[in-house]
Formats: sequence, C-alpha cells, structure tokens
Amino acid sequence: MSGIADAIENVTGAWILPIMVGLPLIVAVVLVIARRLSDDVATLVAASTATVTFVLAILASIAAGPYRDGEMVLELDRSWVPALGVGFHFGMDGVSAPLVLLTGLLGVLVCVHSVRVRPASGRARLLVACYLAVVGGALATFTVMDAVLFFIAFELVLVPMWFAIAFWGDDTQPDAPGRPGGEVARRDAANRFILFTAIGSALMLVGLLYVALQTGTTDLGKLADLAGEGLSHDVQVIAACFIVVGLSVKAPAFGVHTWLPPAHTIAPTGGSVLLAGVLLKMGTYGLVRVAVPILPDGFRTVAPFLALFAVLGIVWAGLACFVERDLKRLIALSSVAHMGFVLLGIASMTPQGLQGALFANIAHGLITGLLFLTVGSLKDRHHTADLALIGAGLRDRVPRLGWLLAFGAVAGLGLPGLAGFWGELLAIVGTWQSTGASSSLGTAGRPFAVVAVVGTVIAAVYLLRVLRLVWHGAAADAPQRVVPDATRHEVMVAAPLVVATVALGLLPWLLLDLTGPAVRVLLIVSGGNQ
Amino acid sequence: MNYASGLDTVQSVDWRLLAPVLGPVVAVAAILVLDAIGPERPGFRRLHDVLAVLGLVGAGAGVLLLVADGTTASTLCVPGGGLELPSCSYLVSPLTLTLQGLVIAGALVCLLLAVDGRAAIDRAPHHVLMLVAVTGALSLAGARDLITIVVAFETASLPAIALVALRRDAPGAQGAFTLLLTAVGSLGLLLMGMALLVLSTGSVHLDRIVAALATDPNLPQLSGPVRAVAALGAVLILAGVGFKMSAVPFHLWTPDTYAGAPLPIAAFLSVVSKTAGLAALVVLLPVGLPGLAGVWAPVIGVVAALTVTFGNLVAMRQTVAVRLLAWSTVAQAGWVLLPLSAARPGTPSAVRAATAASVGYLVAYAAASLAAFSVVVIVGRRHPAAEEHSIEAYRGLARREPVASAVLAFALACLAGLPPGIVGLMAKVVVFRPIVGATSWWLAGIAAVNVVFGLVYYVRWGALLFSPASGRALTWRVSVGEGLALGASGAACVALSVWPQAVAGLLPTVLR
Amino acid sequence: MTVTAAILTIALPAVAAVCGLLFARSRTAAAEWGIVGALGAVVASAVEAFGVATGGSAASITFLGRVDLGVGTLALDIRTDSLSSSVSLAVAVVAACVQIYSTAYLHGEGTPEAPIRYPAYAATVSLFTAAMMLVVHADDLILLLVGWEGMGICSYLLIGHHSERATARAAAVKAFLVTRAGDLGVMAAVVLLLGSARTTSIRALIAAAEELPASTVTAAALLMLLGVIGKSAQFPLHTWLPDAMEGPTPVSALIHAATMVAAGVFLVARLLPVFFAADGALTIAAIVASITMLGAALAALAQDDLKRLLAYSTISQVAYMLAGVAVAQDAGEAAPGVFHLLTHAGFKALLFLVAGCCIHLVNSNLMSRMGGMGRTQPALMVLLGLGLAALAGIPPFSGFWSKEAVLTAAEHAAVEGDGGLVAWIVLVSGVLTALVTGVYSGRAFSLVAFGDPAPSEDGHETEVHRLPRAMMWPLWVLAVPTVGLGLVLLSPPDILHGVHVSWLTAFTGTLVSLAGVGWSLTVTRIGGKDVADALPPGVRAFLRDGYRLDDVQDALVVRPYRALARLAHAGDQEVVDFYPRGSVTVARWAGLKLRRLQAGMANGYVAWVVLGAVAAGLAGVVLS
Amino acid sequence: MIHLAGPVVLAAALAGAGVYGLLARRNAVLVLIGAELLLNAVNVLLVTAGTLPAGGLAALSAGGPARATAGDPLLPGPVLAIVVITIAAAEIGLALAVVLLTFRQRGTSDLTELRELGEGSPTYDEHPDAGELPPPASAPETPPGDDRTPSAAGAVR
Repeated sequence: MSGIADAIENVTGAWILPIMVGLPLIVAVVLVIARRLSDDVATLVAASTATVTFVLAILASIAAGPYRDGEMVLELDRSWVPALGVGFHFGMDGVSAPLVLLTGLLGVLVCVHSVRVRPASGRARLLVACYLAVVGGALATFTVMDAVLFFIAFELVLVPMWFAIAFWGDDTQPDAPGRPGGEVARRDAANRFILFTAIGSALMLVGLLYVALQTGTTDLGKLADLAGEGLSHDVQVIAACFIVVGLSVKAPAFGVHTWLPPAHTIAPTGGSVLLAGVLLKMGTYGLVRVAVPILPDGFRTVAPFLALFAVLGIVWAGLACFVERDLKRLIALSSVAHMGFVLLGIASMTPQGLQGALFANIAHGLITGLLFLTVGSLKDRHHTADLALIGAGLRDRVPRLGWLLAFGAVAGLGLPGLAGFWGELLAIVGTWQSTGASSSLGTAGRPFAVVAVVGTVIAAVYLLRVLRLVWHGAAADAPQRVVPDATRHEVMVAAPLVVATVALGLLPWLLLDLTGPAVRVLLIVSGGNQ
Repeated sequence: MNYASGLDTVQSVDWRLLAPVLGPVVAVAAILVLDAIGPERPGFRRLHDVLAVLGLVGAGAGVLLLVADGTTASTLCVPGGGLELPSCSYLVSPLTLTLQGLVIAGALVCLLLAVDGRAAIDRAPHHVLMLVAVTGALSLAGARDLITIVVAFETASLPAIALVALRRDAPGAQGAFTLLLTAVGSLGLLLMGMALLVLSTGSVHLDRIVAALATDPNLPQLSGPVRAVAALGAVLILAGVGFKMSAVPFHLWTPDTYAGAPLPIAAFLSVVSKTAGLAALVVLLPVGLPGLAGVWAPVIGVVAALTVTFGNLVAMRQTVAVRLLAWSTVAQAGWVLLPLSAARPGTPSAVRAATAASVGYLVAYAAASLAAFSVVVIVGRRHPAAEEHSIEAYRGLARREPVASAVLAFALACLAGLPPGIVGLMAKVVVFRPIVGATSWWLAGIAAVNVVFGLVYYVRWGALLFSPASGRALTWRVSVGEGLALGASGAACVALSVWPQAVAGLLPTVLR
Repeated sequence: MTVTAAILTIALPAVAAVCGLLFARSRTAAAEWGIVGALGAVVASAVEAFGVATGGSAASITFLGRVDLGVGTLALDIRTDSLSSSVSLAVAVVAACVQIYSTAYLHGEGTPEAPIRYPAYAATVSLFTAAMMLVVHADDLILLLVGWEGMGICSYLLIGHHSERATARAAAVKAFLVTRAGDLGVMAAVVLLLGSARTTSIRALIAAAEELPASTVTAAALLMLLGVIGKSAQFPLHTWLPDAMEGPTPVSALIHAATMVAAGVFLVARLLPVFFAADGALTIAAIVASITMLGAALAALAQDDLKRLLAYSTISQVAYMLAGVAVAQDAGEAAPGVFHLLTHAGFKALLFLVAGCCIHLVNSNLMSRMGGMGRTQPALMVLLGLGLAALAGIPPFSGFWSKEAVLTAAEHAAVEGDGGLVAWIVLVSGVLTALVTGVYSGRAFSLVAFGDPAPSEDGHETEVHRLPRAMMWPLWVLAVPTVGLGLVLLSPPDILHGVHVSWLTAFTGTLVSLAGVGWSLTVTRIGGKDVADALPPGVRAFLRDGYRLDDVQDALVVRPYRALARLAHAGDQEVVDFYPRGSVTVARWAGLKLRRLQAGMANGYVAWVVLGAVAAGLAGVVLS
Repeated sequence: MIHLAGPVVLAAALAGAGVYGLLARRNAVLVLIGAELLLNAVNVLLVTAGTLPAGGLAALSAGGPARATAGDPLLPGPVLAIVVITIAAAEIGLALAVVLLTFRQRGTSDLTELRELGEGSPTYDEHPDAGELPPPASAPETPPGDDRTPSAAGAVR
C-alpha cells in the first residue's frame, strides 16, 4: 500500500485529485461533441473512462492514507480567483475517501450498465455523457476544500442530471388525481429537481459567504481549524441556518423532500442510481464538511431542529411507503427515511453519530443503488413499476431479479449483518448520547433516539409489504407471466453492490476505521459532544 | 497641467486621456465625409463598416494604452480656489476604463451583428448613430461633473432611440416613441435631481459635491432641510437613470422597444445602453454622493429586489425570444443593482466593494447577453417570423447547428448561473458577497429565490435546443460579421468562466 | 482447536448456504451442500464440545474484527464455553436431521404453480443454522444481534417458503414483524449499553453487571426481555408462532426445537448475571412465563391441527425454560432452563418430524384425518409416543428430568429461596401446565394413533405406503436423546451443575402428567371421541383461536398503522407538497398579472416612471 | 437676491403641468409639450440655483465658510440651464421625426392607437409566429401545471 502511495506521490502528487475529477468531465464533453460516435462505442468509452476514474479514486484513497490521525495527506492548493480568495484547492481525508470510492464504483456500474441496457429513447451517447458529468461533479464536491469551489462543484451536477431526467426519464407515468402523468410528469420531475436544489445551494452560498466574509477565508481546511473562533454565536447561528437549510434540501430532510420521489421515479435507471447513491450524499457530506466543524456553536443551536425534521422524515416517509403503489417511488421515499438517519447522526454531533452518518451514507448508496438497478430492470421488462401491474411471484418468474430485489429489501430494512444496520445503529447511539446541557440535542436527544429505533421497524413493514406483493405469491397471478430474467450483464453490474453490502455489514471496520480519525478531528477541533 | 497663464478658467486638455472617446468621433466624421462625397457604391459601403469598426478598435486601443499606463489622471480641469485642488470634468480611472472597455467590446459585437441586417440599407446613419451613442457612453464613464454627465447621458440615449426607429416600420416607430417618451420623462427627473443638487451644493463638479455633502464630524452638520433637498436630488437622479438600466418601475419600455427594435439594436440596448446607465448611476451615486449612501442604497435595494423579481416572474411567461431576453435583461438589471444596496455612508470600502460587484456582474452579464443575442439575431434573420420568432424556433437546433446551439446554451447557463457557465455562477457569488456582508438577509433571501425563478425560463429555452425537432429545423451559413460576433461573445463567456478573476477582481482599492 | 471448531460451526453452514445458492445447479447438489454444511457443523460442534469439556471453558477470540465507533472500539469476538458448545451441538444435530429429512419431505420439483424451490430452501436452512450458531457463540451483543436478526430473516424466508399460499405470505410477514418489534428492545438495549456501559461485550457486561448503574442495567435487561419475549414467542408477542406453521414442517422442527425460539431463553441464560443485577427483570420474566405456559397449553388442548397443537406446546415449553432460568437463585444457575432447552430440542424436533411424516402420509394437518395410524404405521406411532411422553414429562424420558428440574428450581425458590410470590406462581402454574400438557399429549396420541380417520375430501382413500428412509432415519437419531438425555444427570457436565430433581416434585409432577395422559387416553376407550369435546364449544373456539389475540392486535396495531400510513401518504402530496406547488401557482399567476401592466401606452409607462420617482422621493426625504 | 419660495413654487407648478401633459394627453405632440414644460421647470430651478452664493444651500445652512467651497467657476446653474435648453431642442427634433414616422406608418399620432407591442394591450399578438412553424402538439414548452390560457388578445387576431 505504501509503495503505491509513494509512487503516486512521485508521479502525480496531489494532482491526482483534479485529474480524477477532470477526466470524466472532459470525456463527457468529448462525448457530447463527437456526434459521429455510435452509441456502442460511446458507452464503451464511458465505461472505460468510469473504470479509469474508479482506479484513480482507489489510488488516490490509498495515497491519502493511512488515515490514522485524521490529517489531510493529499492536498493541492493553487490560487484561482484571488479577488474572492477562492483557491483551486483539492484535498482528501477519511471523510471524503469513502464517498469518492462509492462515487467511482457507482459511476462504473452505471456506465457498464449502459453498455448493454440502452434507453428506449436512444441517444445513449449523450446519456452516458450526462452520467460521466454527474460523476465528475460529485467527485469534485467530495474533494474540493474551498467553500466557493464547493458551491460550484455542488451545482456542477445539476445540469447533466436535469438532462438525464428531462430527456431520458420515463414519460409513461400514468395520470393520477392531481398529478398528471406522461411528459408533464417528466418535465415536472426534472424541474423540481433543479429548482429545489438550486434554491438550496443558493441559501447555502449565502451562509458560506457570510462565514467567508467574517473570517476572511474560504479555505475549508483553515475554517475547520478556526472551528468558529472569531465568529460570534449569532453569526454562527445565522450562517448555520442558511447552510443547514440549503444542504437539507439536497439531503433531503423532511419538508423539503418532495422533489425526490418524482425525480427518482422518473429518472432513467442509471440516473436514479446516481441520484440516490451520489447526489443525496452531497448534502450530508456538506453538513459534515462545512457545518459541523466550521460552525460548531451555530450548528449546535440548529441541530435540534435538523434532528426533528430527520426523525419526522424517518417516520413520515416510512409510513407513506406503506401505501405507495409505485415501486420506484417507494424506494425514493424510503431514501428520505434512510437519509433521515444520516441527518440524525450528524445532528447529534457525537463521534458515534457522525460515524453512523458517514457509514449510513455509503450503505444507503450501495443498497439503494442496488434497488434502483433491480427495479429499473423490472421496469424495463414490465413497462411499469406499479406493484399491482408487476404482479406476484417474481421469485419464480425471474429468480435472479427476484433475489436481488429481496436482498436489496432485506438490506434496506437495516438487517444486522448487512451494511444498512451499522449506520442506523450508530446514528441512534449518537443521538442517544447527545443528551445533557453541553450536547447538541439536549433533552430532545433521547426521545429522538427512541423514535428512530421505532423507525427501524417501520422500514421492515413497508419493505416486507413489497416482497409480499411482488416477490412472494403465485406466479400464475401475475398479469405478465413470461418476462426474461436478468441477464448475466445485469447480474454482473449488481454483484459488486451485493458483495459490498455484505462485506460492510460483516466487517464494518473497513469503513469505520477510515472515517473514525477524521471524525475525531472534526469534533475535537469543534469541541463537539464526546 | 499648467494654470500659470492668466486665463485661469481656460481648461487644459489632455488628448491622450480622451483618446477612447475621440476614436468613434473621428470615425463618425470620416463616415459623414464619405457619405457626403461618395455615391452608393458597394465598395464604399464596406468602407463604412470598416471605418466604424476602426473607430471602435481605435477607442479600444486607447483604452488598452491607458490600462497599460496604469495611471489615474484627470483632464478638463478648472482651478480650485485657495487651498482647493482643481476640479476636473473627466477622469481616467480603473472604473472609467473598465466601463469603457465594456462599452467598446459590446458595441463592436453589436456592430458586427448589425452590418448584415437592416442596417445595410441605412449604413451611414446607422453607423453614425451607433458611434455617437457609443461616444456618449464612453464619455459618461469618464465624466465627473453634472453638465458633462447630462450631455454624455443624452448623447448616449438619443441616438439609440433613433436607431430603434431605423427599422422604419410601425413597430419600430412605436418602440422608438415609447423609449423616447420614457427617456424624456426620465430626463426631466434626472435634471430635476441635478438641479436640486446644484441648489443644495452650488456646484456641478462631483468632487466638490462630495466635499459639500461630506458627513465629516469635524465640519458643522448639514441642516435637515438641506440634507433632504440633496437626498431628494439623489433619489430623483436614481429615478432618472433607472430607465436606462431597465429597473422597475422604470422598465416598462424595455420589452416593447426590444420587440420593436432591430435585433442588433436590442442587443445594443441591453448591453451598451445598460452599461451607460450603470456608468451614470455609479458616477453619480457611489462616486458623487457617497455621503448620501444611507438614502440611496436602501432605495436601490428595494428597486433591485422589485426589478429582479418582476423581471423573472414575467420572463417565465414569455414565448417570443426577444421578449424573453428583454424581460431577462430586466431581471439581470436587478442583479446588477443588488450589490449597490450594500453601500453604507462613511465606509468607503463597502461602497467600493458594492460598486465593484455591480460592475463585475455587468461584465459577466454583457458577455452572456451578447452571446445569446448573437444567436437570436442569426435565427431572426432566417426565421419567417423574423424578429418575433418564438423560442419554439430553437427546438432541435442542437442537431442542425451545434456551434450556435452550444453558444446559446452556454450563454443561457451563464445567465442562469449554472455550470458550465461558471462566470454566471461566480457573478452570483460576487453579487451575494456585498449583500451578505451588509447582512441584508431579506435581500439575500429574495435573491436566492430569484436564482430559482431565473432558472425556470433559461432552462426551458436551453432544453428546447436539445429536444427532438418536430418539423423542419433551421440551418444556415453565417456571414462574417455574425460569425465573428458569435465567436467572440462565446469565447468571452468561456474565457471568463475559466478566469472569473476578471469579473470578481475589478476595481482596485480606490473608487473614483 | 476449540475456537477453530467454534468458528467452523458458524462458517461451515454459512459457506454451505452461499455455495448452495450460487453454485448448486441441481436439486441434488443443493441438498448435498446443505447436508454437508450441517454435518460439518455437527462434527465441529462435537469437537468444540469435546474441547470445552476437556480443556476448560470460555475461550474467546476475535472473529469479525474491531470496530471504531468514534469513541472507543467494539470487539466482534466469539466465545466458547459449556453453554455455547452444548447448545450448538443440539442445534447442529437438529439441523442435520432436518436437512436430511427435507430431501425426502420436499421431494420432486413441484408444479409451476407450487414449485419446491429446493436450492433456496436448503441454503436458507443452512443460513439459519449459521445464524443460530452465531447467536450461540457471540461474545458481543451486537454480534449476537447479527445472528438474532439473521434468524429472523431466515424464518421469514422459510415460513413464507410456499409463498403461493396467501396464508404463508401473511404468516411470514407476521413472524418477522412481531419478532422484529421485540427486537427493538434488544436494539434499544444495545444503544443504552453503548451509551452507559461503553461496551456491548458480553464478557465485560457480565463482569461489570454489578458495577453498572442500577437504572441502566434494569432498563437494558427489561429491553432485552422484550426481545426475548418476541423471539421466544412469549405472551403477548407469541401470536406469530402458531401461524408460522405455514412453513414446511421440517422448518417448524428447526424453528421450534433448537434455534429461533430457544434463542430467547439462551440470551437470558447467557446474560443471567445482568438480568440478575436488574431489579424486577427476572420477576417479570417469570410472570410472563407463568402466564404463557398455562395459556399456551390450554390453547394447545383445543387445536384440531397437529402442527398448531405442537406450536402451542412449544410456546408452553419455552415458557418452562424461561421460568427455569427466571427462578434462578444465583447468577450461575441457569441450568434447569438450559437443560429443558436441550431436551426439548430433541423431543420437539422428533415430534415435528413425526408430524411431518403423518402429514406427508395423509396430505393434511388435521388430526381428524390421521386416525388409525397405530395400525398402519406402528413404528411411526412408537416414535410419536416417545416424543409425546417426553413432552408430557413421563419418566424416564428426557422431558421428565428437565421439566422436573424446572419445577424443583421453582419450588426451591418458593420454599427456601427468596423467590416469594412469583416463585409460587411459577410453581403452581407449572404443575397445572403439566396436567394440561399431559391431557393434550394424550389427546394427540389417541387421535392420531387410535382415532378413526375421517374420509378425505377428495374421496379417494389414502394409500398406505412406506415412508422414505431419509425421513425415518433422522427420527431414530432424534429418538435417542428423547429417551436417553436424562442419563446425563448421572454424570452432569459443567453446564448442568445445579440441576436437581427433588423426589417430591418429581412425584407430584409425574402424577399430574400421568393423570392428564390417562384421562385423555381413556376418554376414547369409554366411547368419547376427543377429550377436547369436554370443553364448551365457545370456550373451545376461543382457545383454538389463541384467545383471539390476533383480533386485538389487528385493532390496536395493524389498523391504526394503516390509517396513519394512508394519512402520511396523502399528506405528502397534499400538505408537504403544497408549498412548492403553491409557490409555482403564485409565481405563474403573478407573472400573468404583472405582464398585464404592459399596456402598450407610452405615456402609461411614463406614469409608472413618475410614480416610481414620487415613491423614491418620499423614501429619500424620509431616509435623509 | 430673491426669496427662494417664488421660483420653487413656479418650478413646481411648471413641473406639475408638464407631468400632467405627459401623462394625460393622447396626442403625441401634446405629450411632448408636457415634457418640454417639465424641462423648463428644471431650468427655473437651475437659474435660481445660480443666484445662490457659492456653496449653495449647504453653505447657507451650515452657516459658515467652513463648508463653503470656492465658487464653481462654471456658473453651475445657468450653464446647466443652457445645456438643458439645447438638449430639449435636440430631443424635440428627434421626437418629431419619430412622430412623423409613426404618422406615416399608421396614419395617426394618437397614443391610444399605438399600443400593439404591449403585452397587456388588447391588440397584442401572443403567438406571432404561430402561422409559420407550428409548435408540435406533443411537447408543451411551458412547465407543467401551466394553465396556458391565451390572453384575450390572442383570440382577437
């Protein structure tokens, strides 16, 4: 390992980070420009680019090791816009590395998936270009260390994802009362996505600028070192309000989550995977990277409200899932509940809570990614994601897809031994711990923890309902009995997610050892609850 | 500058400093002479174009020379009495040069766009009017006394009205008349404001006005009524200049005139004219009346908030391309004005930062707006509905005309403040900074909401480019002028995106 | 070696499960993977038991590594001691029997409407075994929870194995959700302990049980008790278990005999010092057990379905185990309960597998359809008799010894210890239950072995045929402990130190049981058809339906939950989404209104300019 | 030196009349005359300013030479007034040209007849290019939820 780290040190230095970010972005532009390229070649190019990016991500995370003391080993800082103090500043530590790896992995899977599974509306070349751009933007978000650059990276994914939803999204949604389907629904979903996120990031920008103006720097590293020093309590609270509200839109917290179900439902399979697996993480990553270390006092004041909305989301979305008919929409709603645990863990401002949040981030990315891949395949075959229309007996009709769905559902309900469990457990432990006068949640911590524990059962309720309706049951009752099972290709794409889910479930230290030191640094510096 | 001669009211003139203003003037003279002596021969017609371009290029060269010089200098000065320094009517400062550069670049693109359109019929008058308007705008950037400002302001305004009327049809006449009437009414307000300022300070030179209205604790305070008169003058000036910026509620002419004007002239109004407006505003308020910032800054805040919201809300309902751009230009004017609301009396750095942000946003806006207009002009010349084509005309354009579509898409991204239009994003950052610095949370909130409002229509238009074409999509070969304008404005957007420092780091430490 | 064997007990079935699922192309291969895994577990646990017996106890080793929690670490260790080795041996033997038995029970490929799905079945059983092994060996509560919930999901899969039946689907979901609701307790206890004790290591908790704050220990113990009640199907969370009979019969044997339901009791036994340190936790456990054992026994009495009868008997017997642990007088004395667990594993597995054979023969679960097997299947009936005798606690069968050990412990606690009223309740309830158990055991035997078979509904007579060998061999294997496990008391191993059987209690218990058995067996001799006929019809139906607790559950939990869910779903659209949709509507409306200002009249525009100037002027004068 | 009140009242009266003319007249030429009145009000103010001592009202009120700057050698008020007169002349010239153009095109100089460019005008054409490139029916160009009621104007044409 150290040999690889040294080699990277010699060859690229910290430039590996911008290279890793830039490669998919540049190839995306090339794919858009290269109009003569056939879809076959284009998807292959995208798949190989994503693979190279993933390899770079792996190399970078090795080089950024050994993550023992939470220091940032891999760092690059160049001036870019001196007038605003904005630097071309990249860095990677234990908080970034898992997300970078997750993004790289999902990028590969999504692009490889596109090699064989093509969108119905054609133009796969442009679709994979969108995917690559999203991956590049997300990687940028996870590795930049400058507040304004972070804002830009945050916005970078908007346009490609908007295109993916607006042009390759599902325009066959049926009309529902008060919710027209078809093209209108697609456009609505795409617009909701971009508008919600944009207002979120605008509010976040206001908060970031306020901090930057008060401290005179936009360097996230320096700001974290200051840990709110020189910022009065009021300033911190105001800034934290803006930043937390802005980021919760992306996370999404309850109340500002209504963009998510349509976006995930309408988006093409790969888009849903990236949305759930990568984009949602940007919000929570922002909270961990920006709000907690930089505005400890302010965040402490805001945290109970964030936690309240997180808990509300866990319960509310879980309940709503129970009567949802559309499978994709259901999984999207369940994301709100799952991200609620992440938000709760962050709001606790305890090491366990943050560990849990970071773990749950990754776990949710893997599990929901898997679920969206599977449901996407089901939808391609049945031309609907309506539970009633997919029909019963998937385990007999399409055993591979059926088992993937069952595995995803079981992982999604937070079964111990699979990845989903640890994040939820630690987030709850952190919330329980965050009690008392000096903690972020105070007297609310314990009630929130109790409600969150109940939330774990709610997840089981709705996911078992799904299995009962479509996985179980007599195949003879299904409206469409004969549909092809998952191809080897689809299984191959899903397999890494299954393996990673099991591996992280049984060996959680794979991830927790990476984030642990960084979390301690974040919280010790900011005097968080110990 | 030698005042030793007995004729101490005769002003010395430093022609070098005036070079940017004189470039177009010389070209105007040359074109007029050519028009007088030359018959309508094809070769001569191209010569008109070349002369006009040369005039602008000459002005640009003058600006570049002065920038390279790096000095801040004045000319057209009158001597001060006693201990006072001389007061000057024309100042070359970074502010002046930035605005002049912007005007020249914008005018050049508009001229290139215009030469193959309707202007081809009225070449000489068109070029002359445009160059005169540019002259006005250029001198406005350097003007530092009320008289020069008024003259320059009108020199920039009146020819623009005539340019609109050059379309020579009913909508053109109507658009011109609408603009004219608004301009006249506003001129009345502007002059009224200036008269009140002269009344209260007894001076037309800005440096003297600054001194007279200074809130220096060592001086006896101004009495309330006098302050009120000056304050009234300040806000009336704001009201009088507002129309040129298309600020609400002085904006109503904008969509009508844009729709009635030839498209390149609409572009001219949206960039050059607006720059002139900002130049007048900046020169009169932050430079001329910093002591009254407590009065005009809140008013600008309200106007800006109204402008950006109003513009965006109505732009969402537009279908005609040029009207959409007109309303977007209203909204963008609001963005330009927003930072000025952060100016506070007694804190020169805040006033400077606010002004720098305003001008910086204008630079970003100008590049993006010109790029968008270039494409609209090109489409307008080939579409059956001409100037009034709706944005449906752009459906599926990306497949047939990838370059123009890319430029338009990029420009819209810049206007919306979405990546890859980094410059737009940075411009938003630049605008938010002073507002946040002044802790005007209500303005910050309105601005944040308007980021989203803006996205709606820019994204809608951008999406059309990439939607599958239903019937026949346009396709074309662009002329040299169009190509140059398209390329230059597109390149400017990209360049500024790579190097946003040009937008963010405009004015050095002193605002003069 | 002991430790390696312990790891293998977990790993072999787990690997067998994964391989069986991934690589088994045929039914045979899948069966082989399952059997190999289970037999491997038998060997490994035998080696482990031998190692523990000879080499001393409580070796502990890192298993899944150490977890950085941000504050402190968590060691995912496993341990071997006499408790884990004995239980794991029982689990392995039962699992192996079940795997072998299943190859014959679930024969063929099934029909497209009702496929057999053997590979999935065998793999799930293997995984189930592995999960239970993990529970048995875990030295950390969270690791235990992994196995605990792993069993939960496996039970879900197995109960719902015949998912083409709606009842099976419902039962599977119910089983998982009810136990999961109980598991909330364990999860909450883990959270609590991680917070207060900073550890979930079982060893550390046992060692520190006395030093921890009393409130923490009490709360944690009570919460864990909730999990125990759910997993071990004690009142009031027992409702899933009778429904779980929808699973294939061998699965019932697995769930009821050694794995899932026993896990709850195992947890209490494992953490007995912690429960001991907690005020009232064991008292509550004892009361719950007392209620459950008698209530379930009565319900068993009224069943017509052989499997449901056995299911209620399991609930009742597990309550015995829990009571046996709960009346312990010192922290080391879980022995009677654990002993009953081991004996019960043997005879209940036997009973279920026999029941499976009966069902296999007549294609029905109803005892009324099985009558007369005493003539047609004498060997099977001998085995049934052995199992039921052990269940009823007839000497010298294994159940007798363990049950009397529990009653002795209760008596000991009531008379000599400080068990007080609770111990008396347990004792009285236990003796009464022994009577009822005798009655229903006898009833079952008389109905199945001697009764007249009712004609089958489809008319044709059940043909008499030999049972396959794969179904009979496991029965004989299980009959050995059923008959002989009491012998271990002659030379009790570590784990059974503390098991006493007092003569008085044994005599009373035997008498009562025999009375029950005798009554029900003689009823048929004197012309009665069924001893349960003695119950008034209303009471019988009430008991048969498990006291209608399902209806209570439905009214208190299921329906309110559905209503809430509908509310949330509608609210998501109508309430939460109102403001974005509202703002879009307002923005569009405003845009429409504002553009109407654009009246086209030039001097109208100037009017706005003047208006603006006036407003600005006023503001300017005010602000100056 | 005359009292300030007189000229200021005169200026106010002129301005009021001018604004009235500017807003209330329908004939373009009359409207322009209103504008001229407004400019002349300014001139009155400017000339008045010229009569004040150096430093204007500020110097008067602050009561002392401390604030009084040296007199502006440009005679600010009168010079500006002359400039205004010149500008007004130029403006009127341009305005009449535009009115003439309008009259030629439309045969009227009545402002109420000249308003079809306004979006709120009854004669505004909502979809000017509808005839040439019909928009496809499948894809509405506006976001969902659009109650695309064509304005009354759209129906008229």
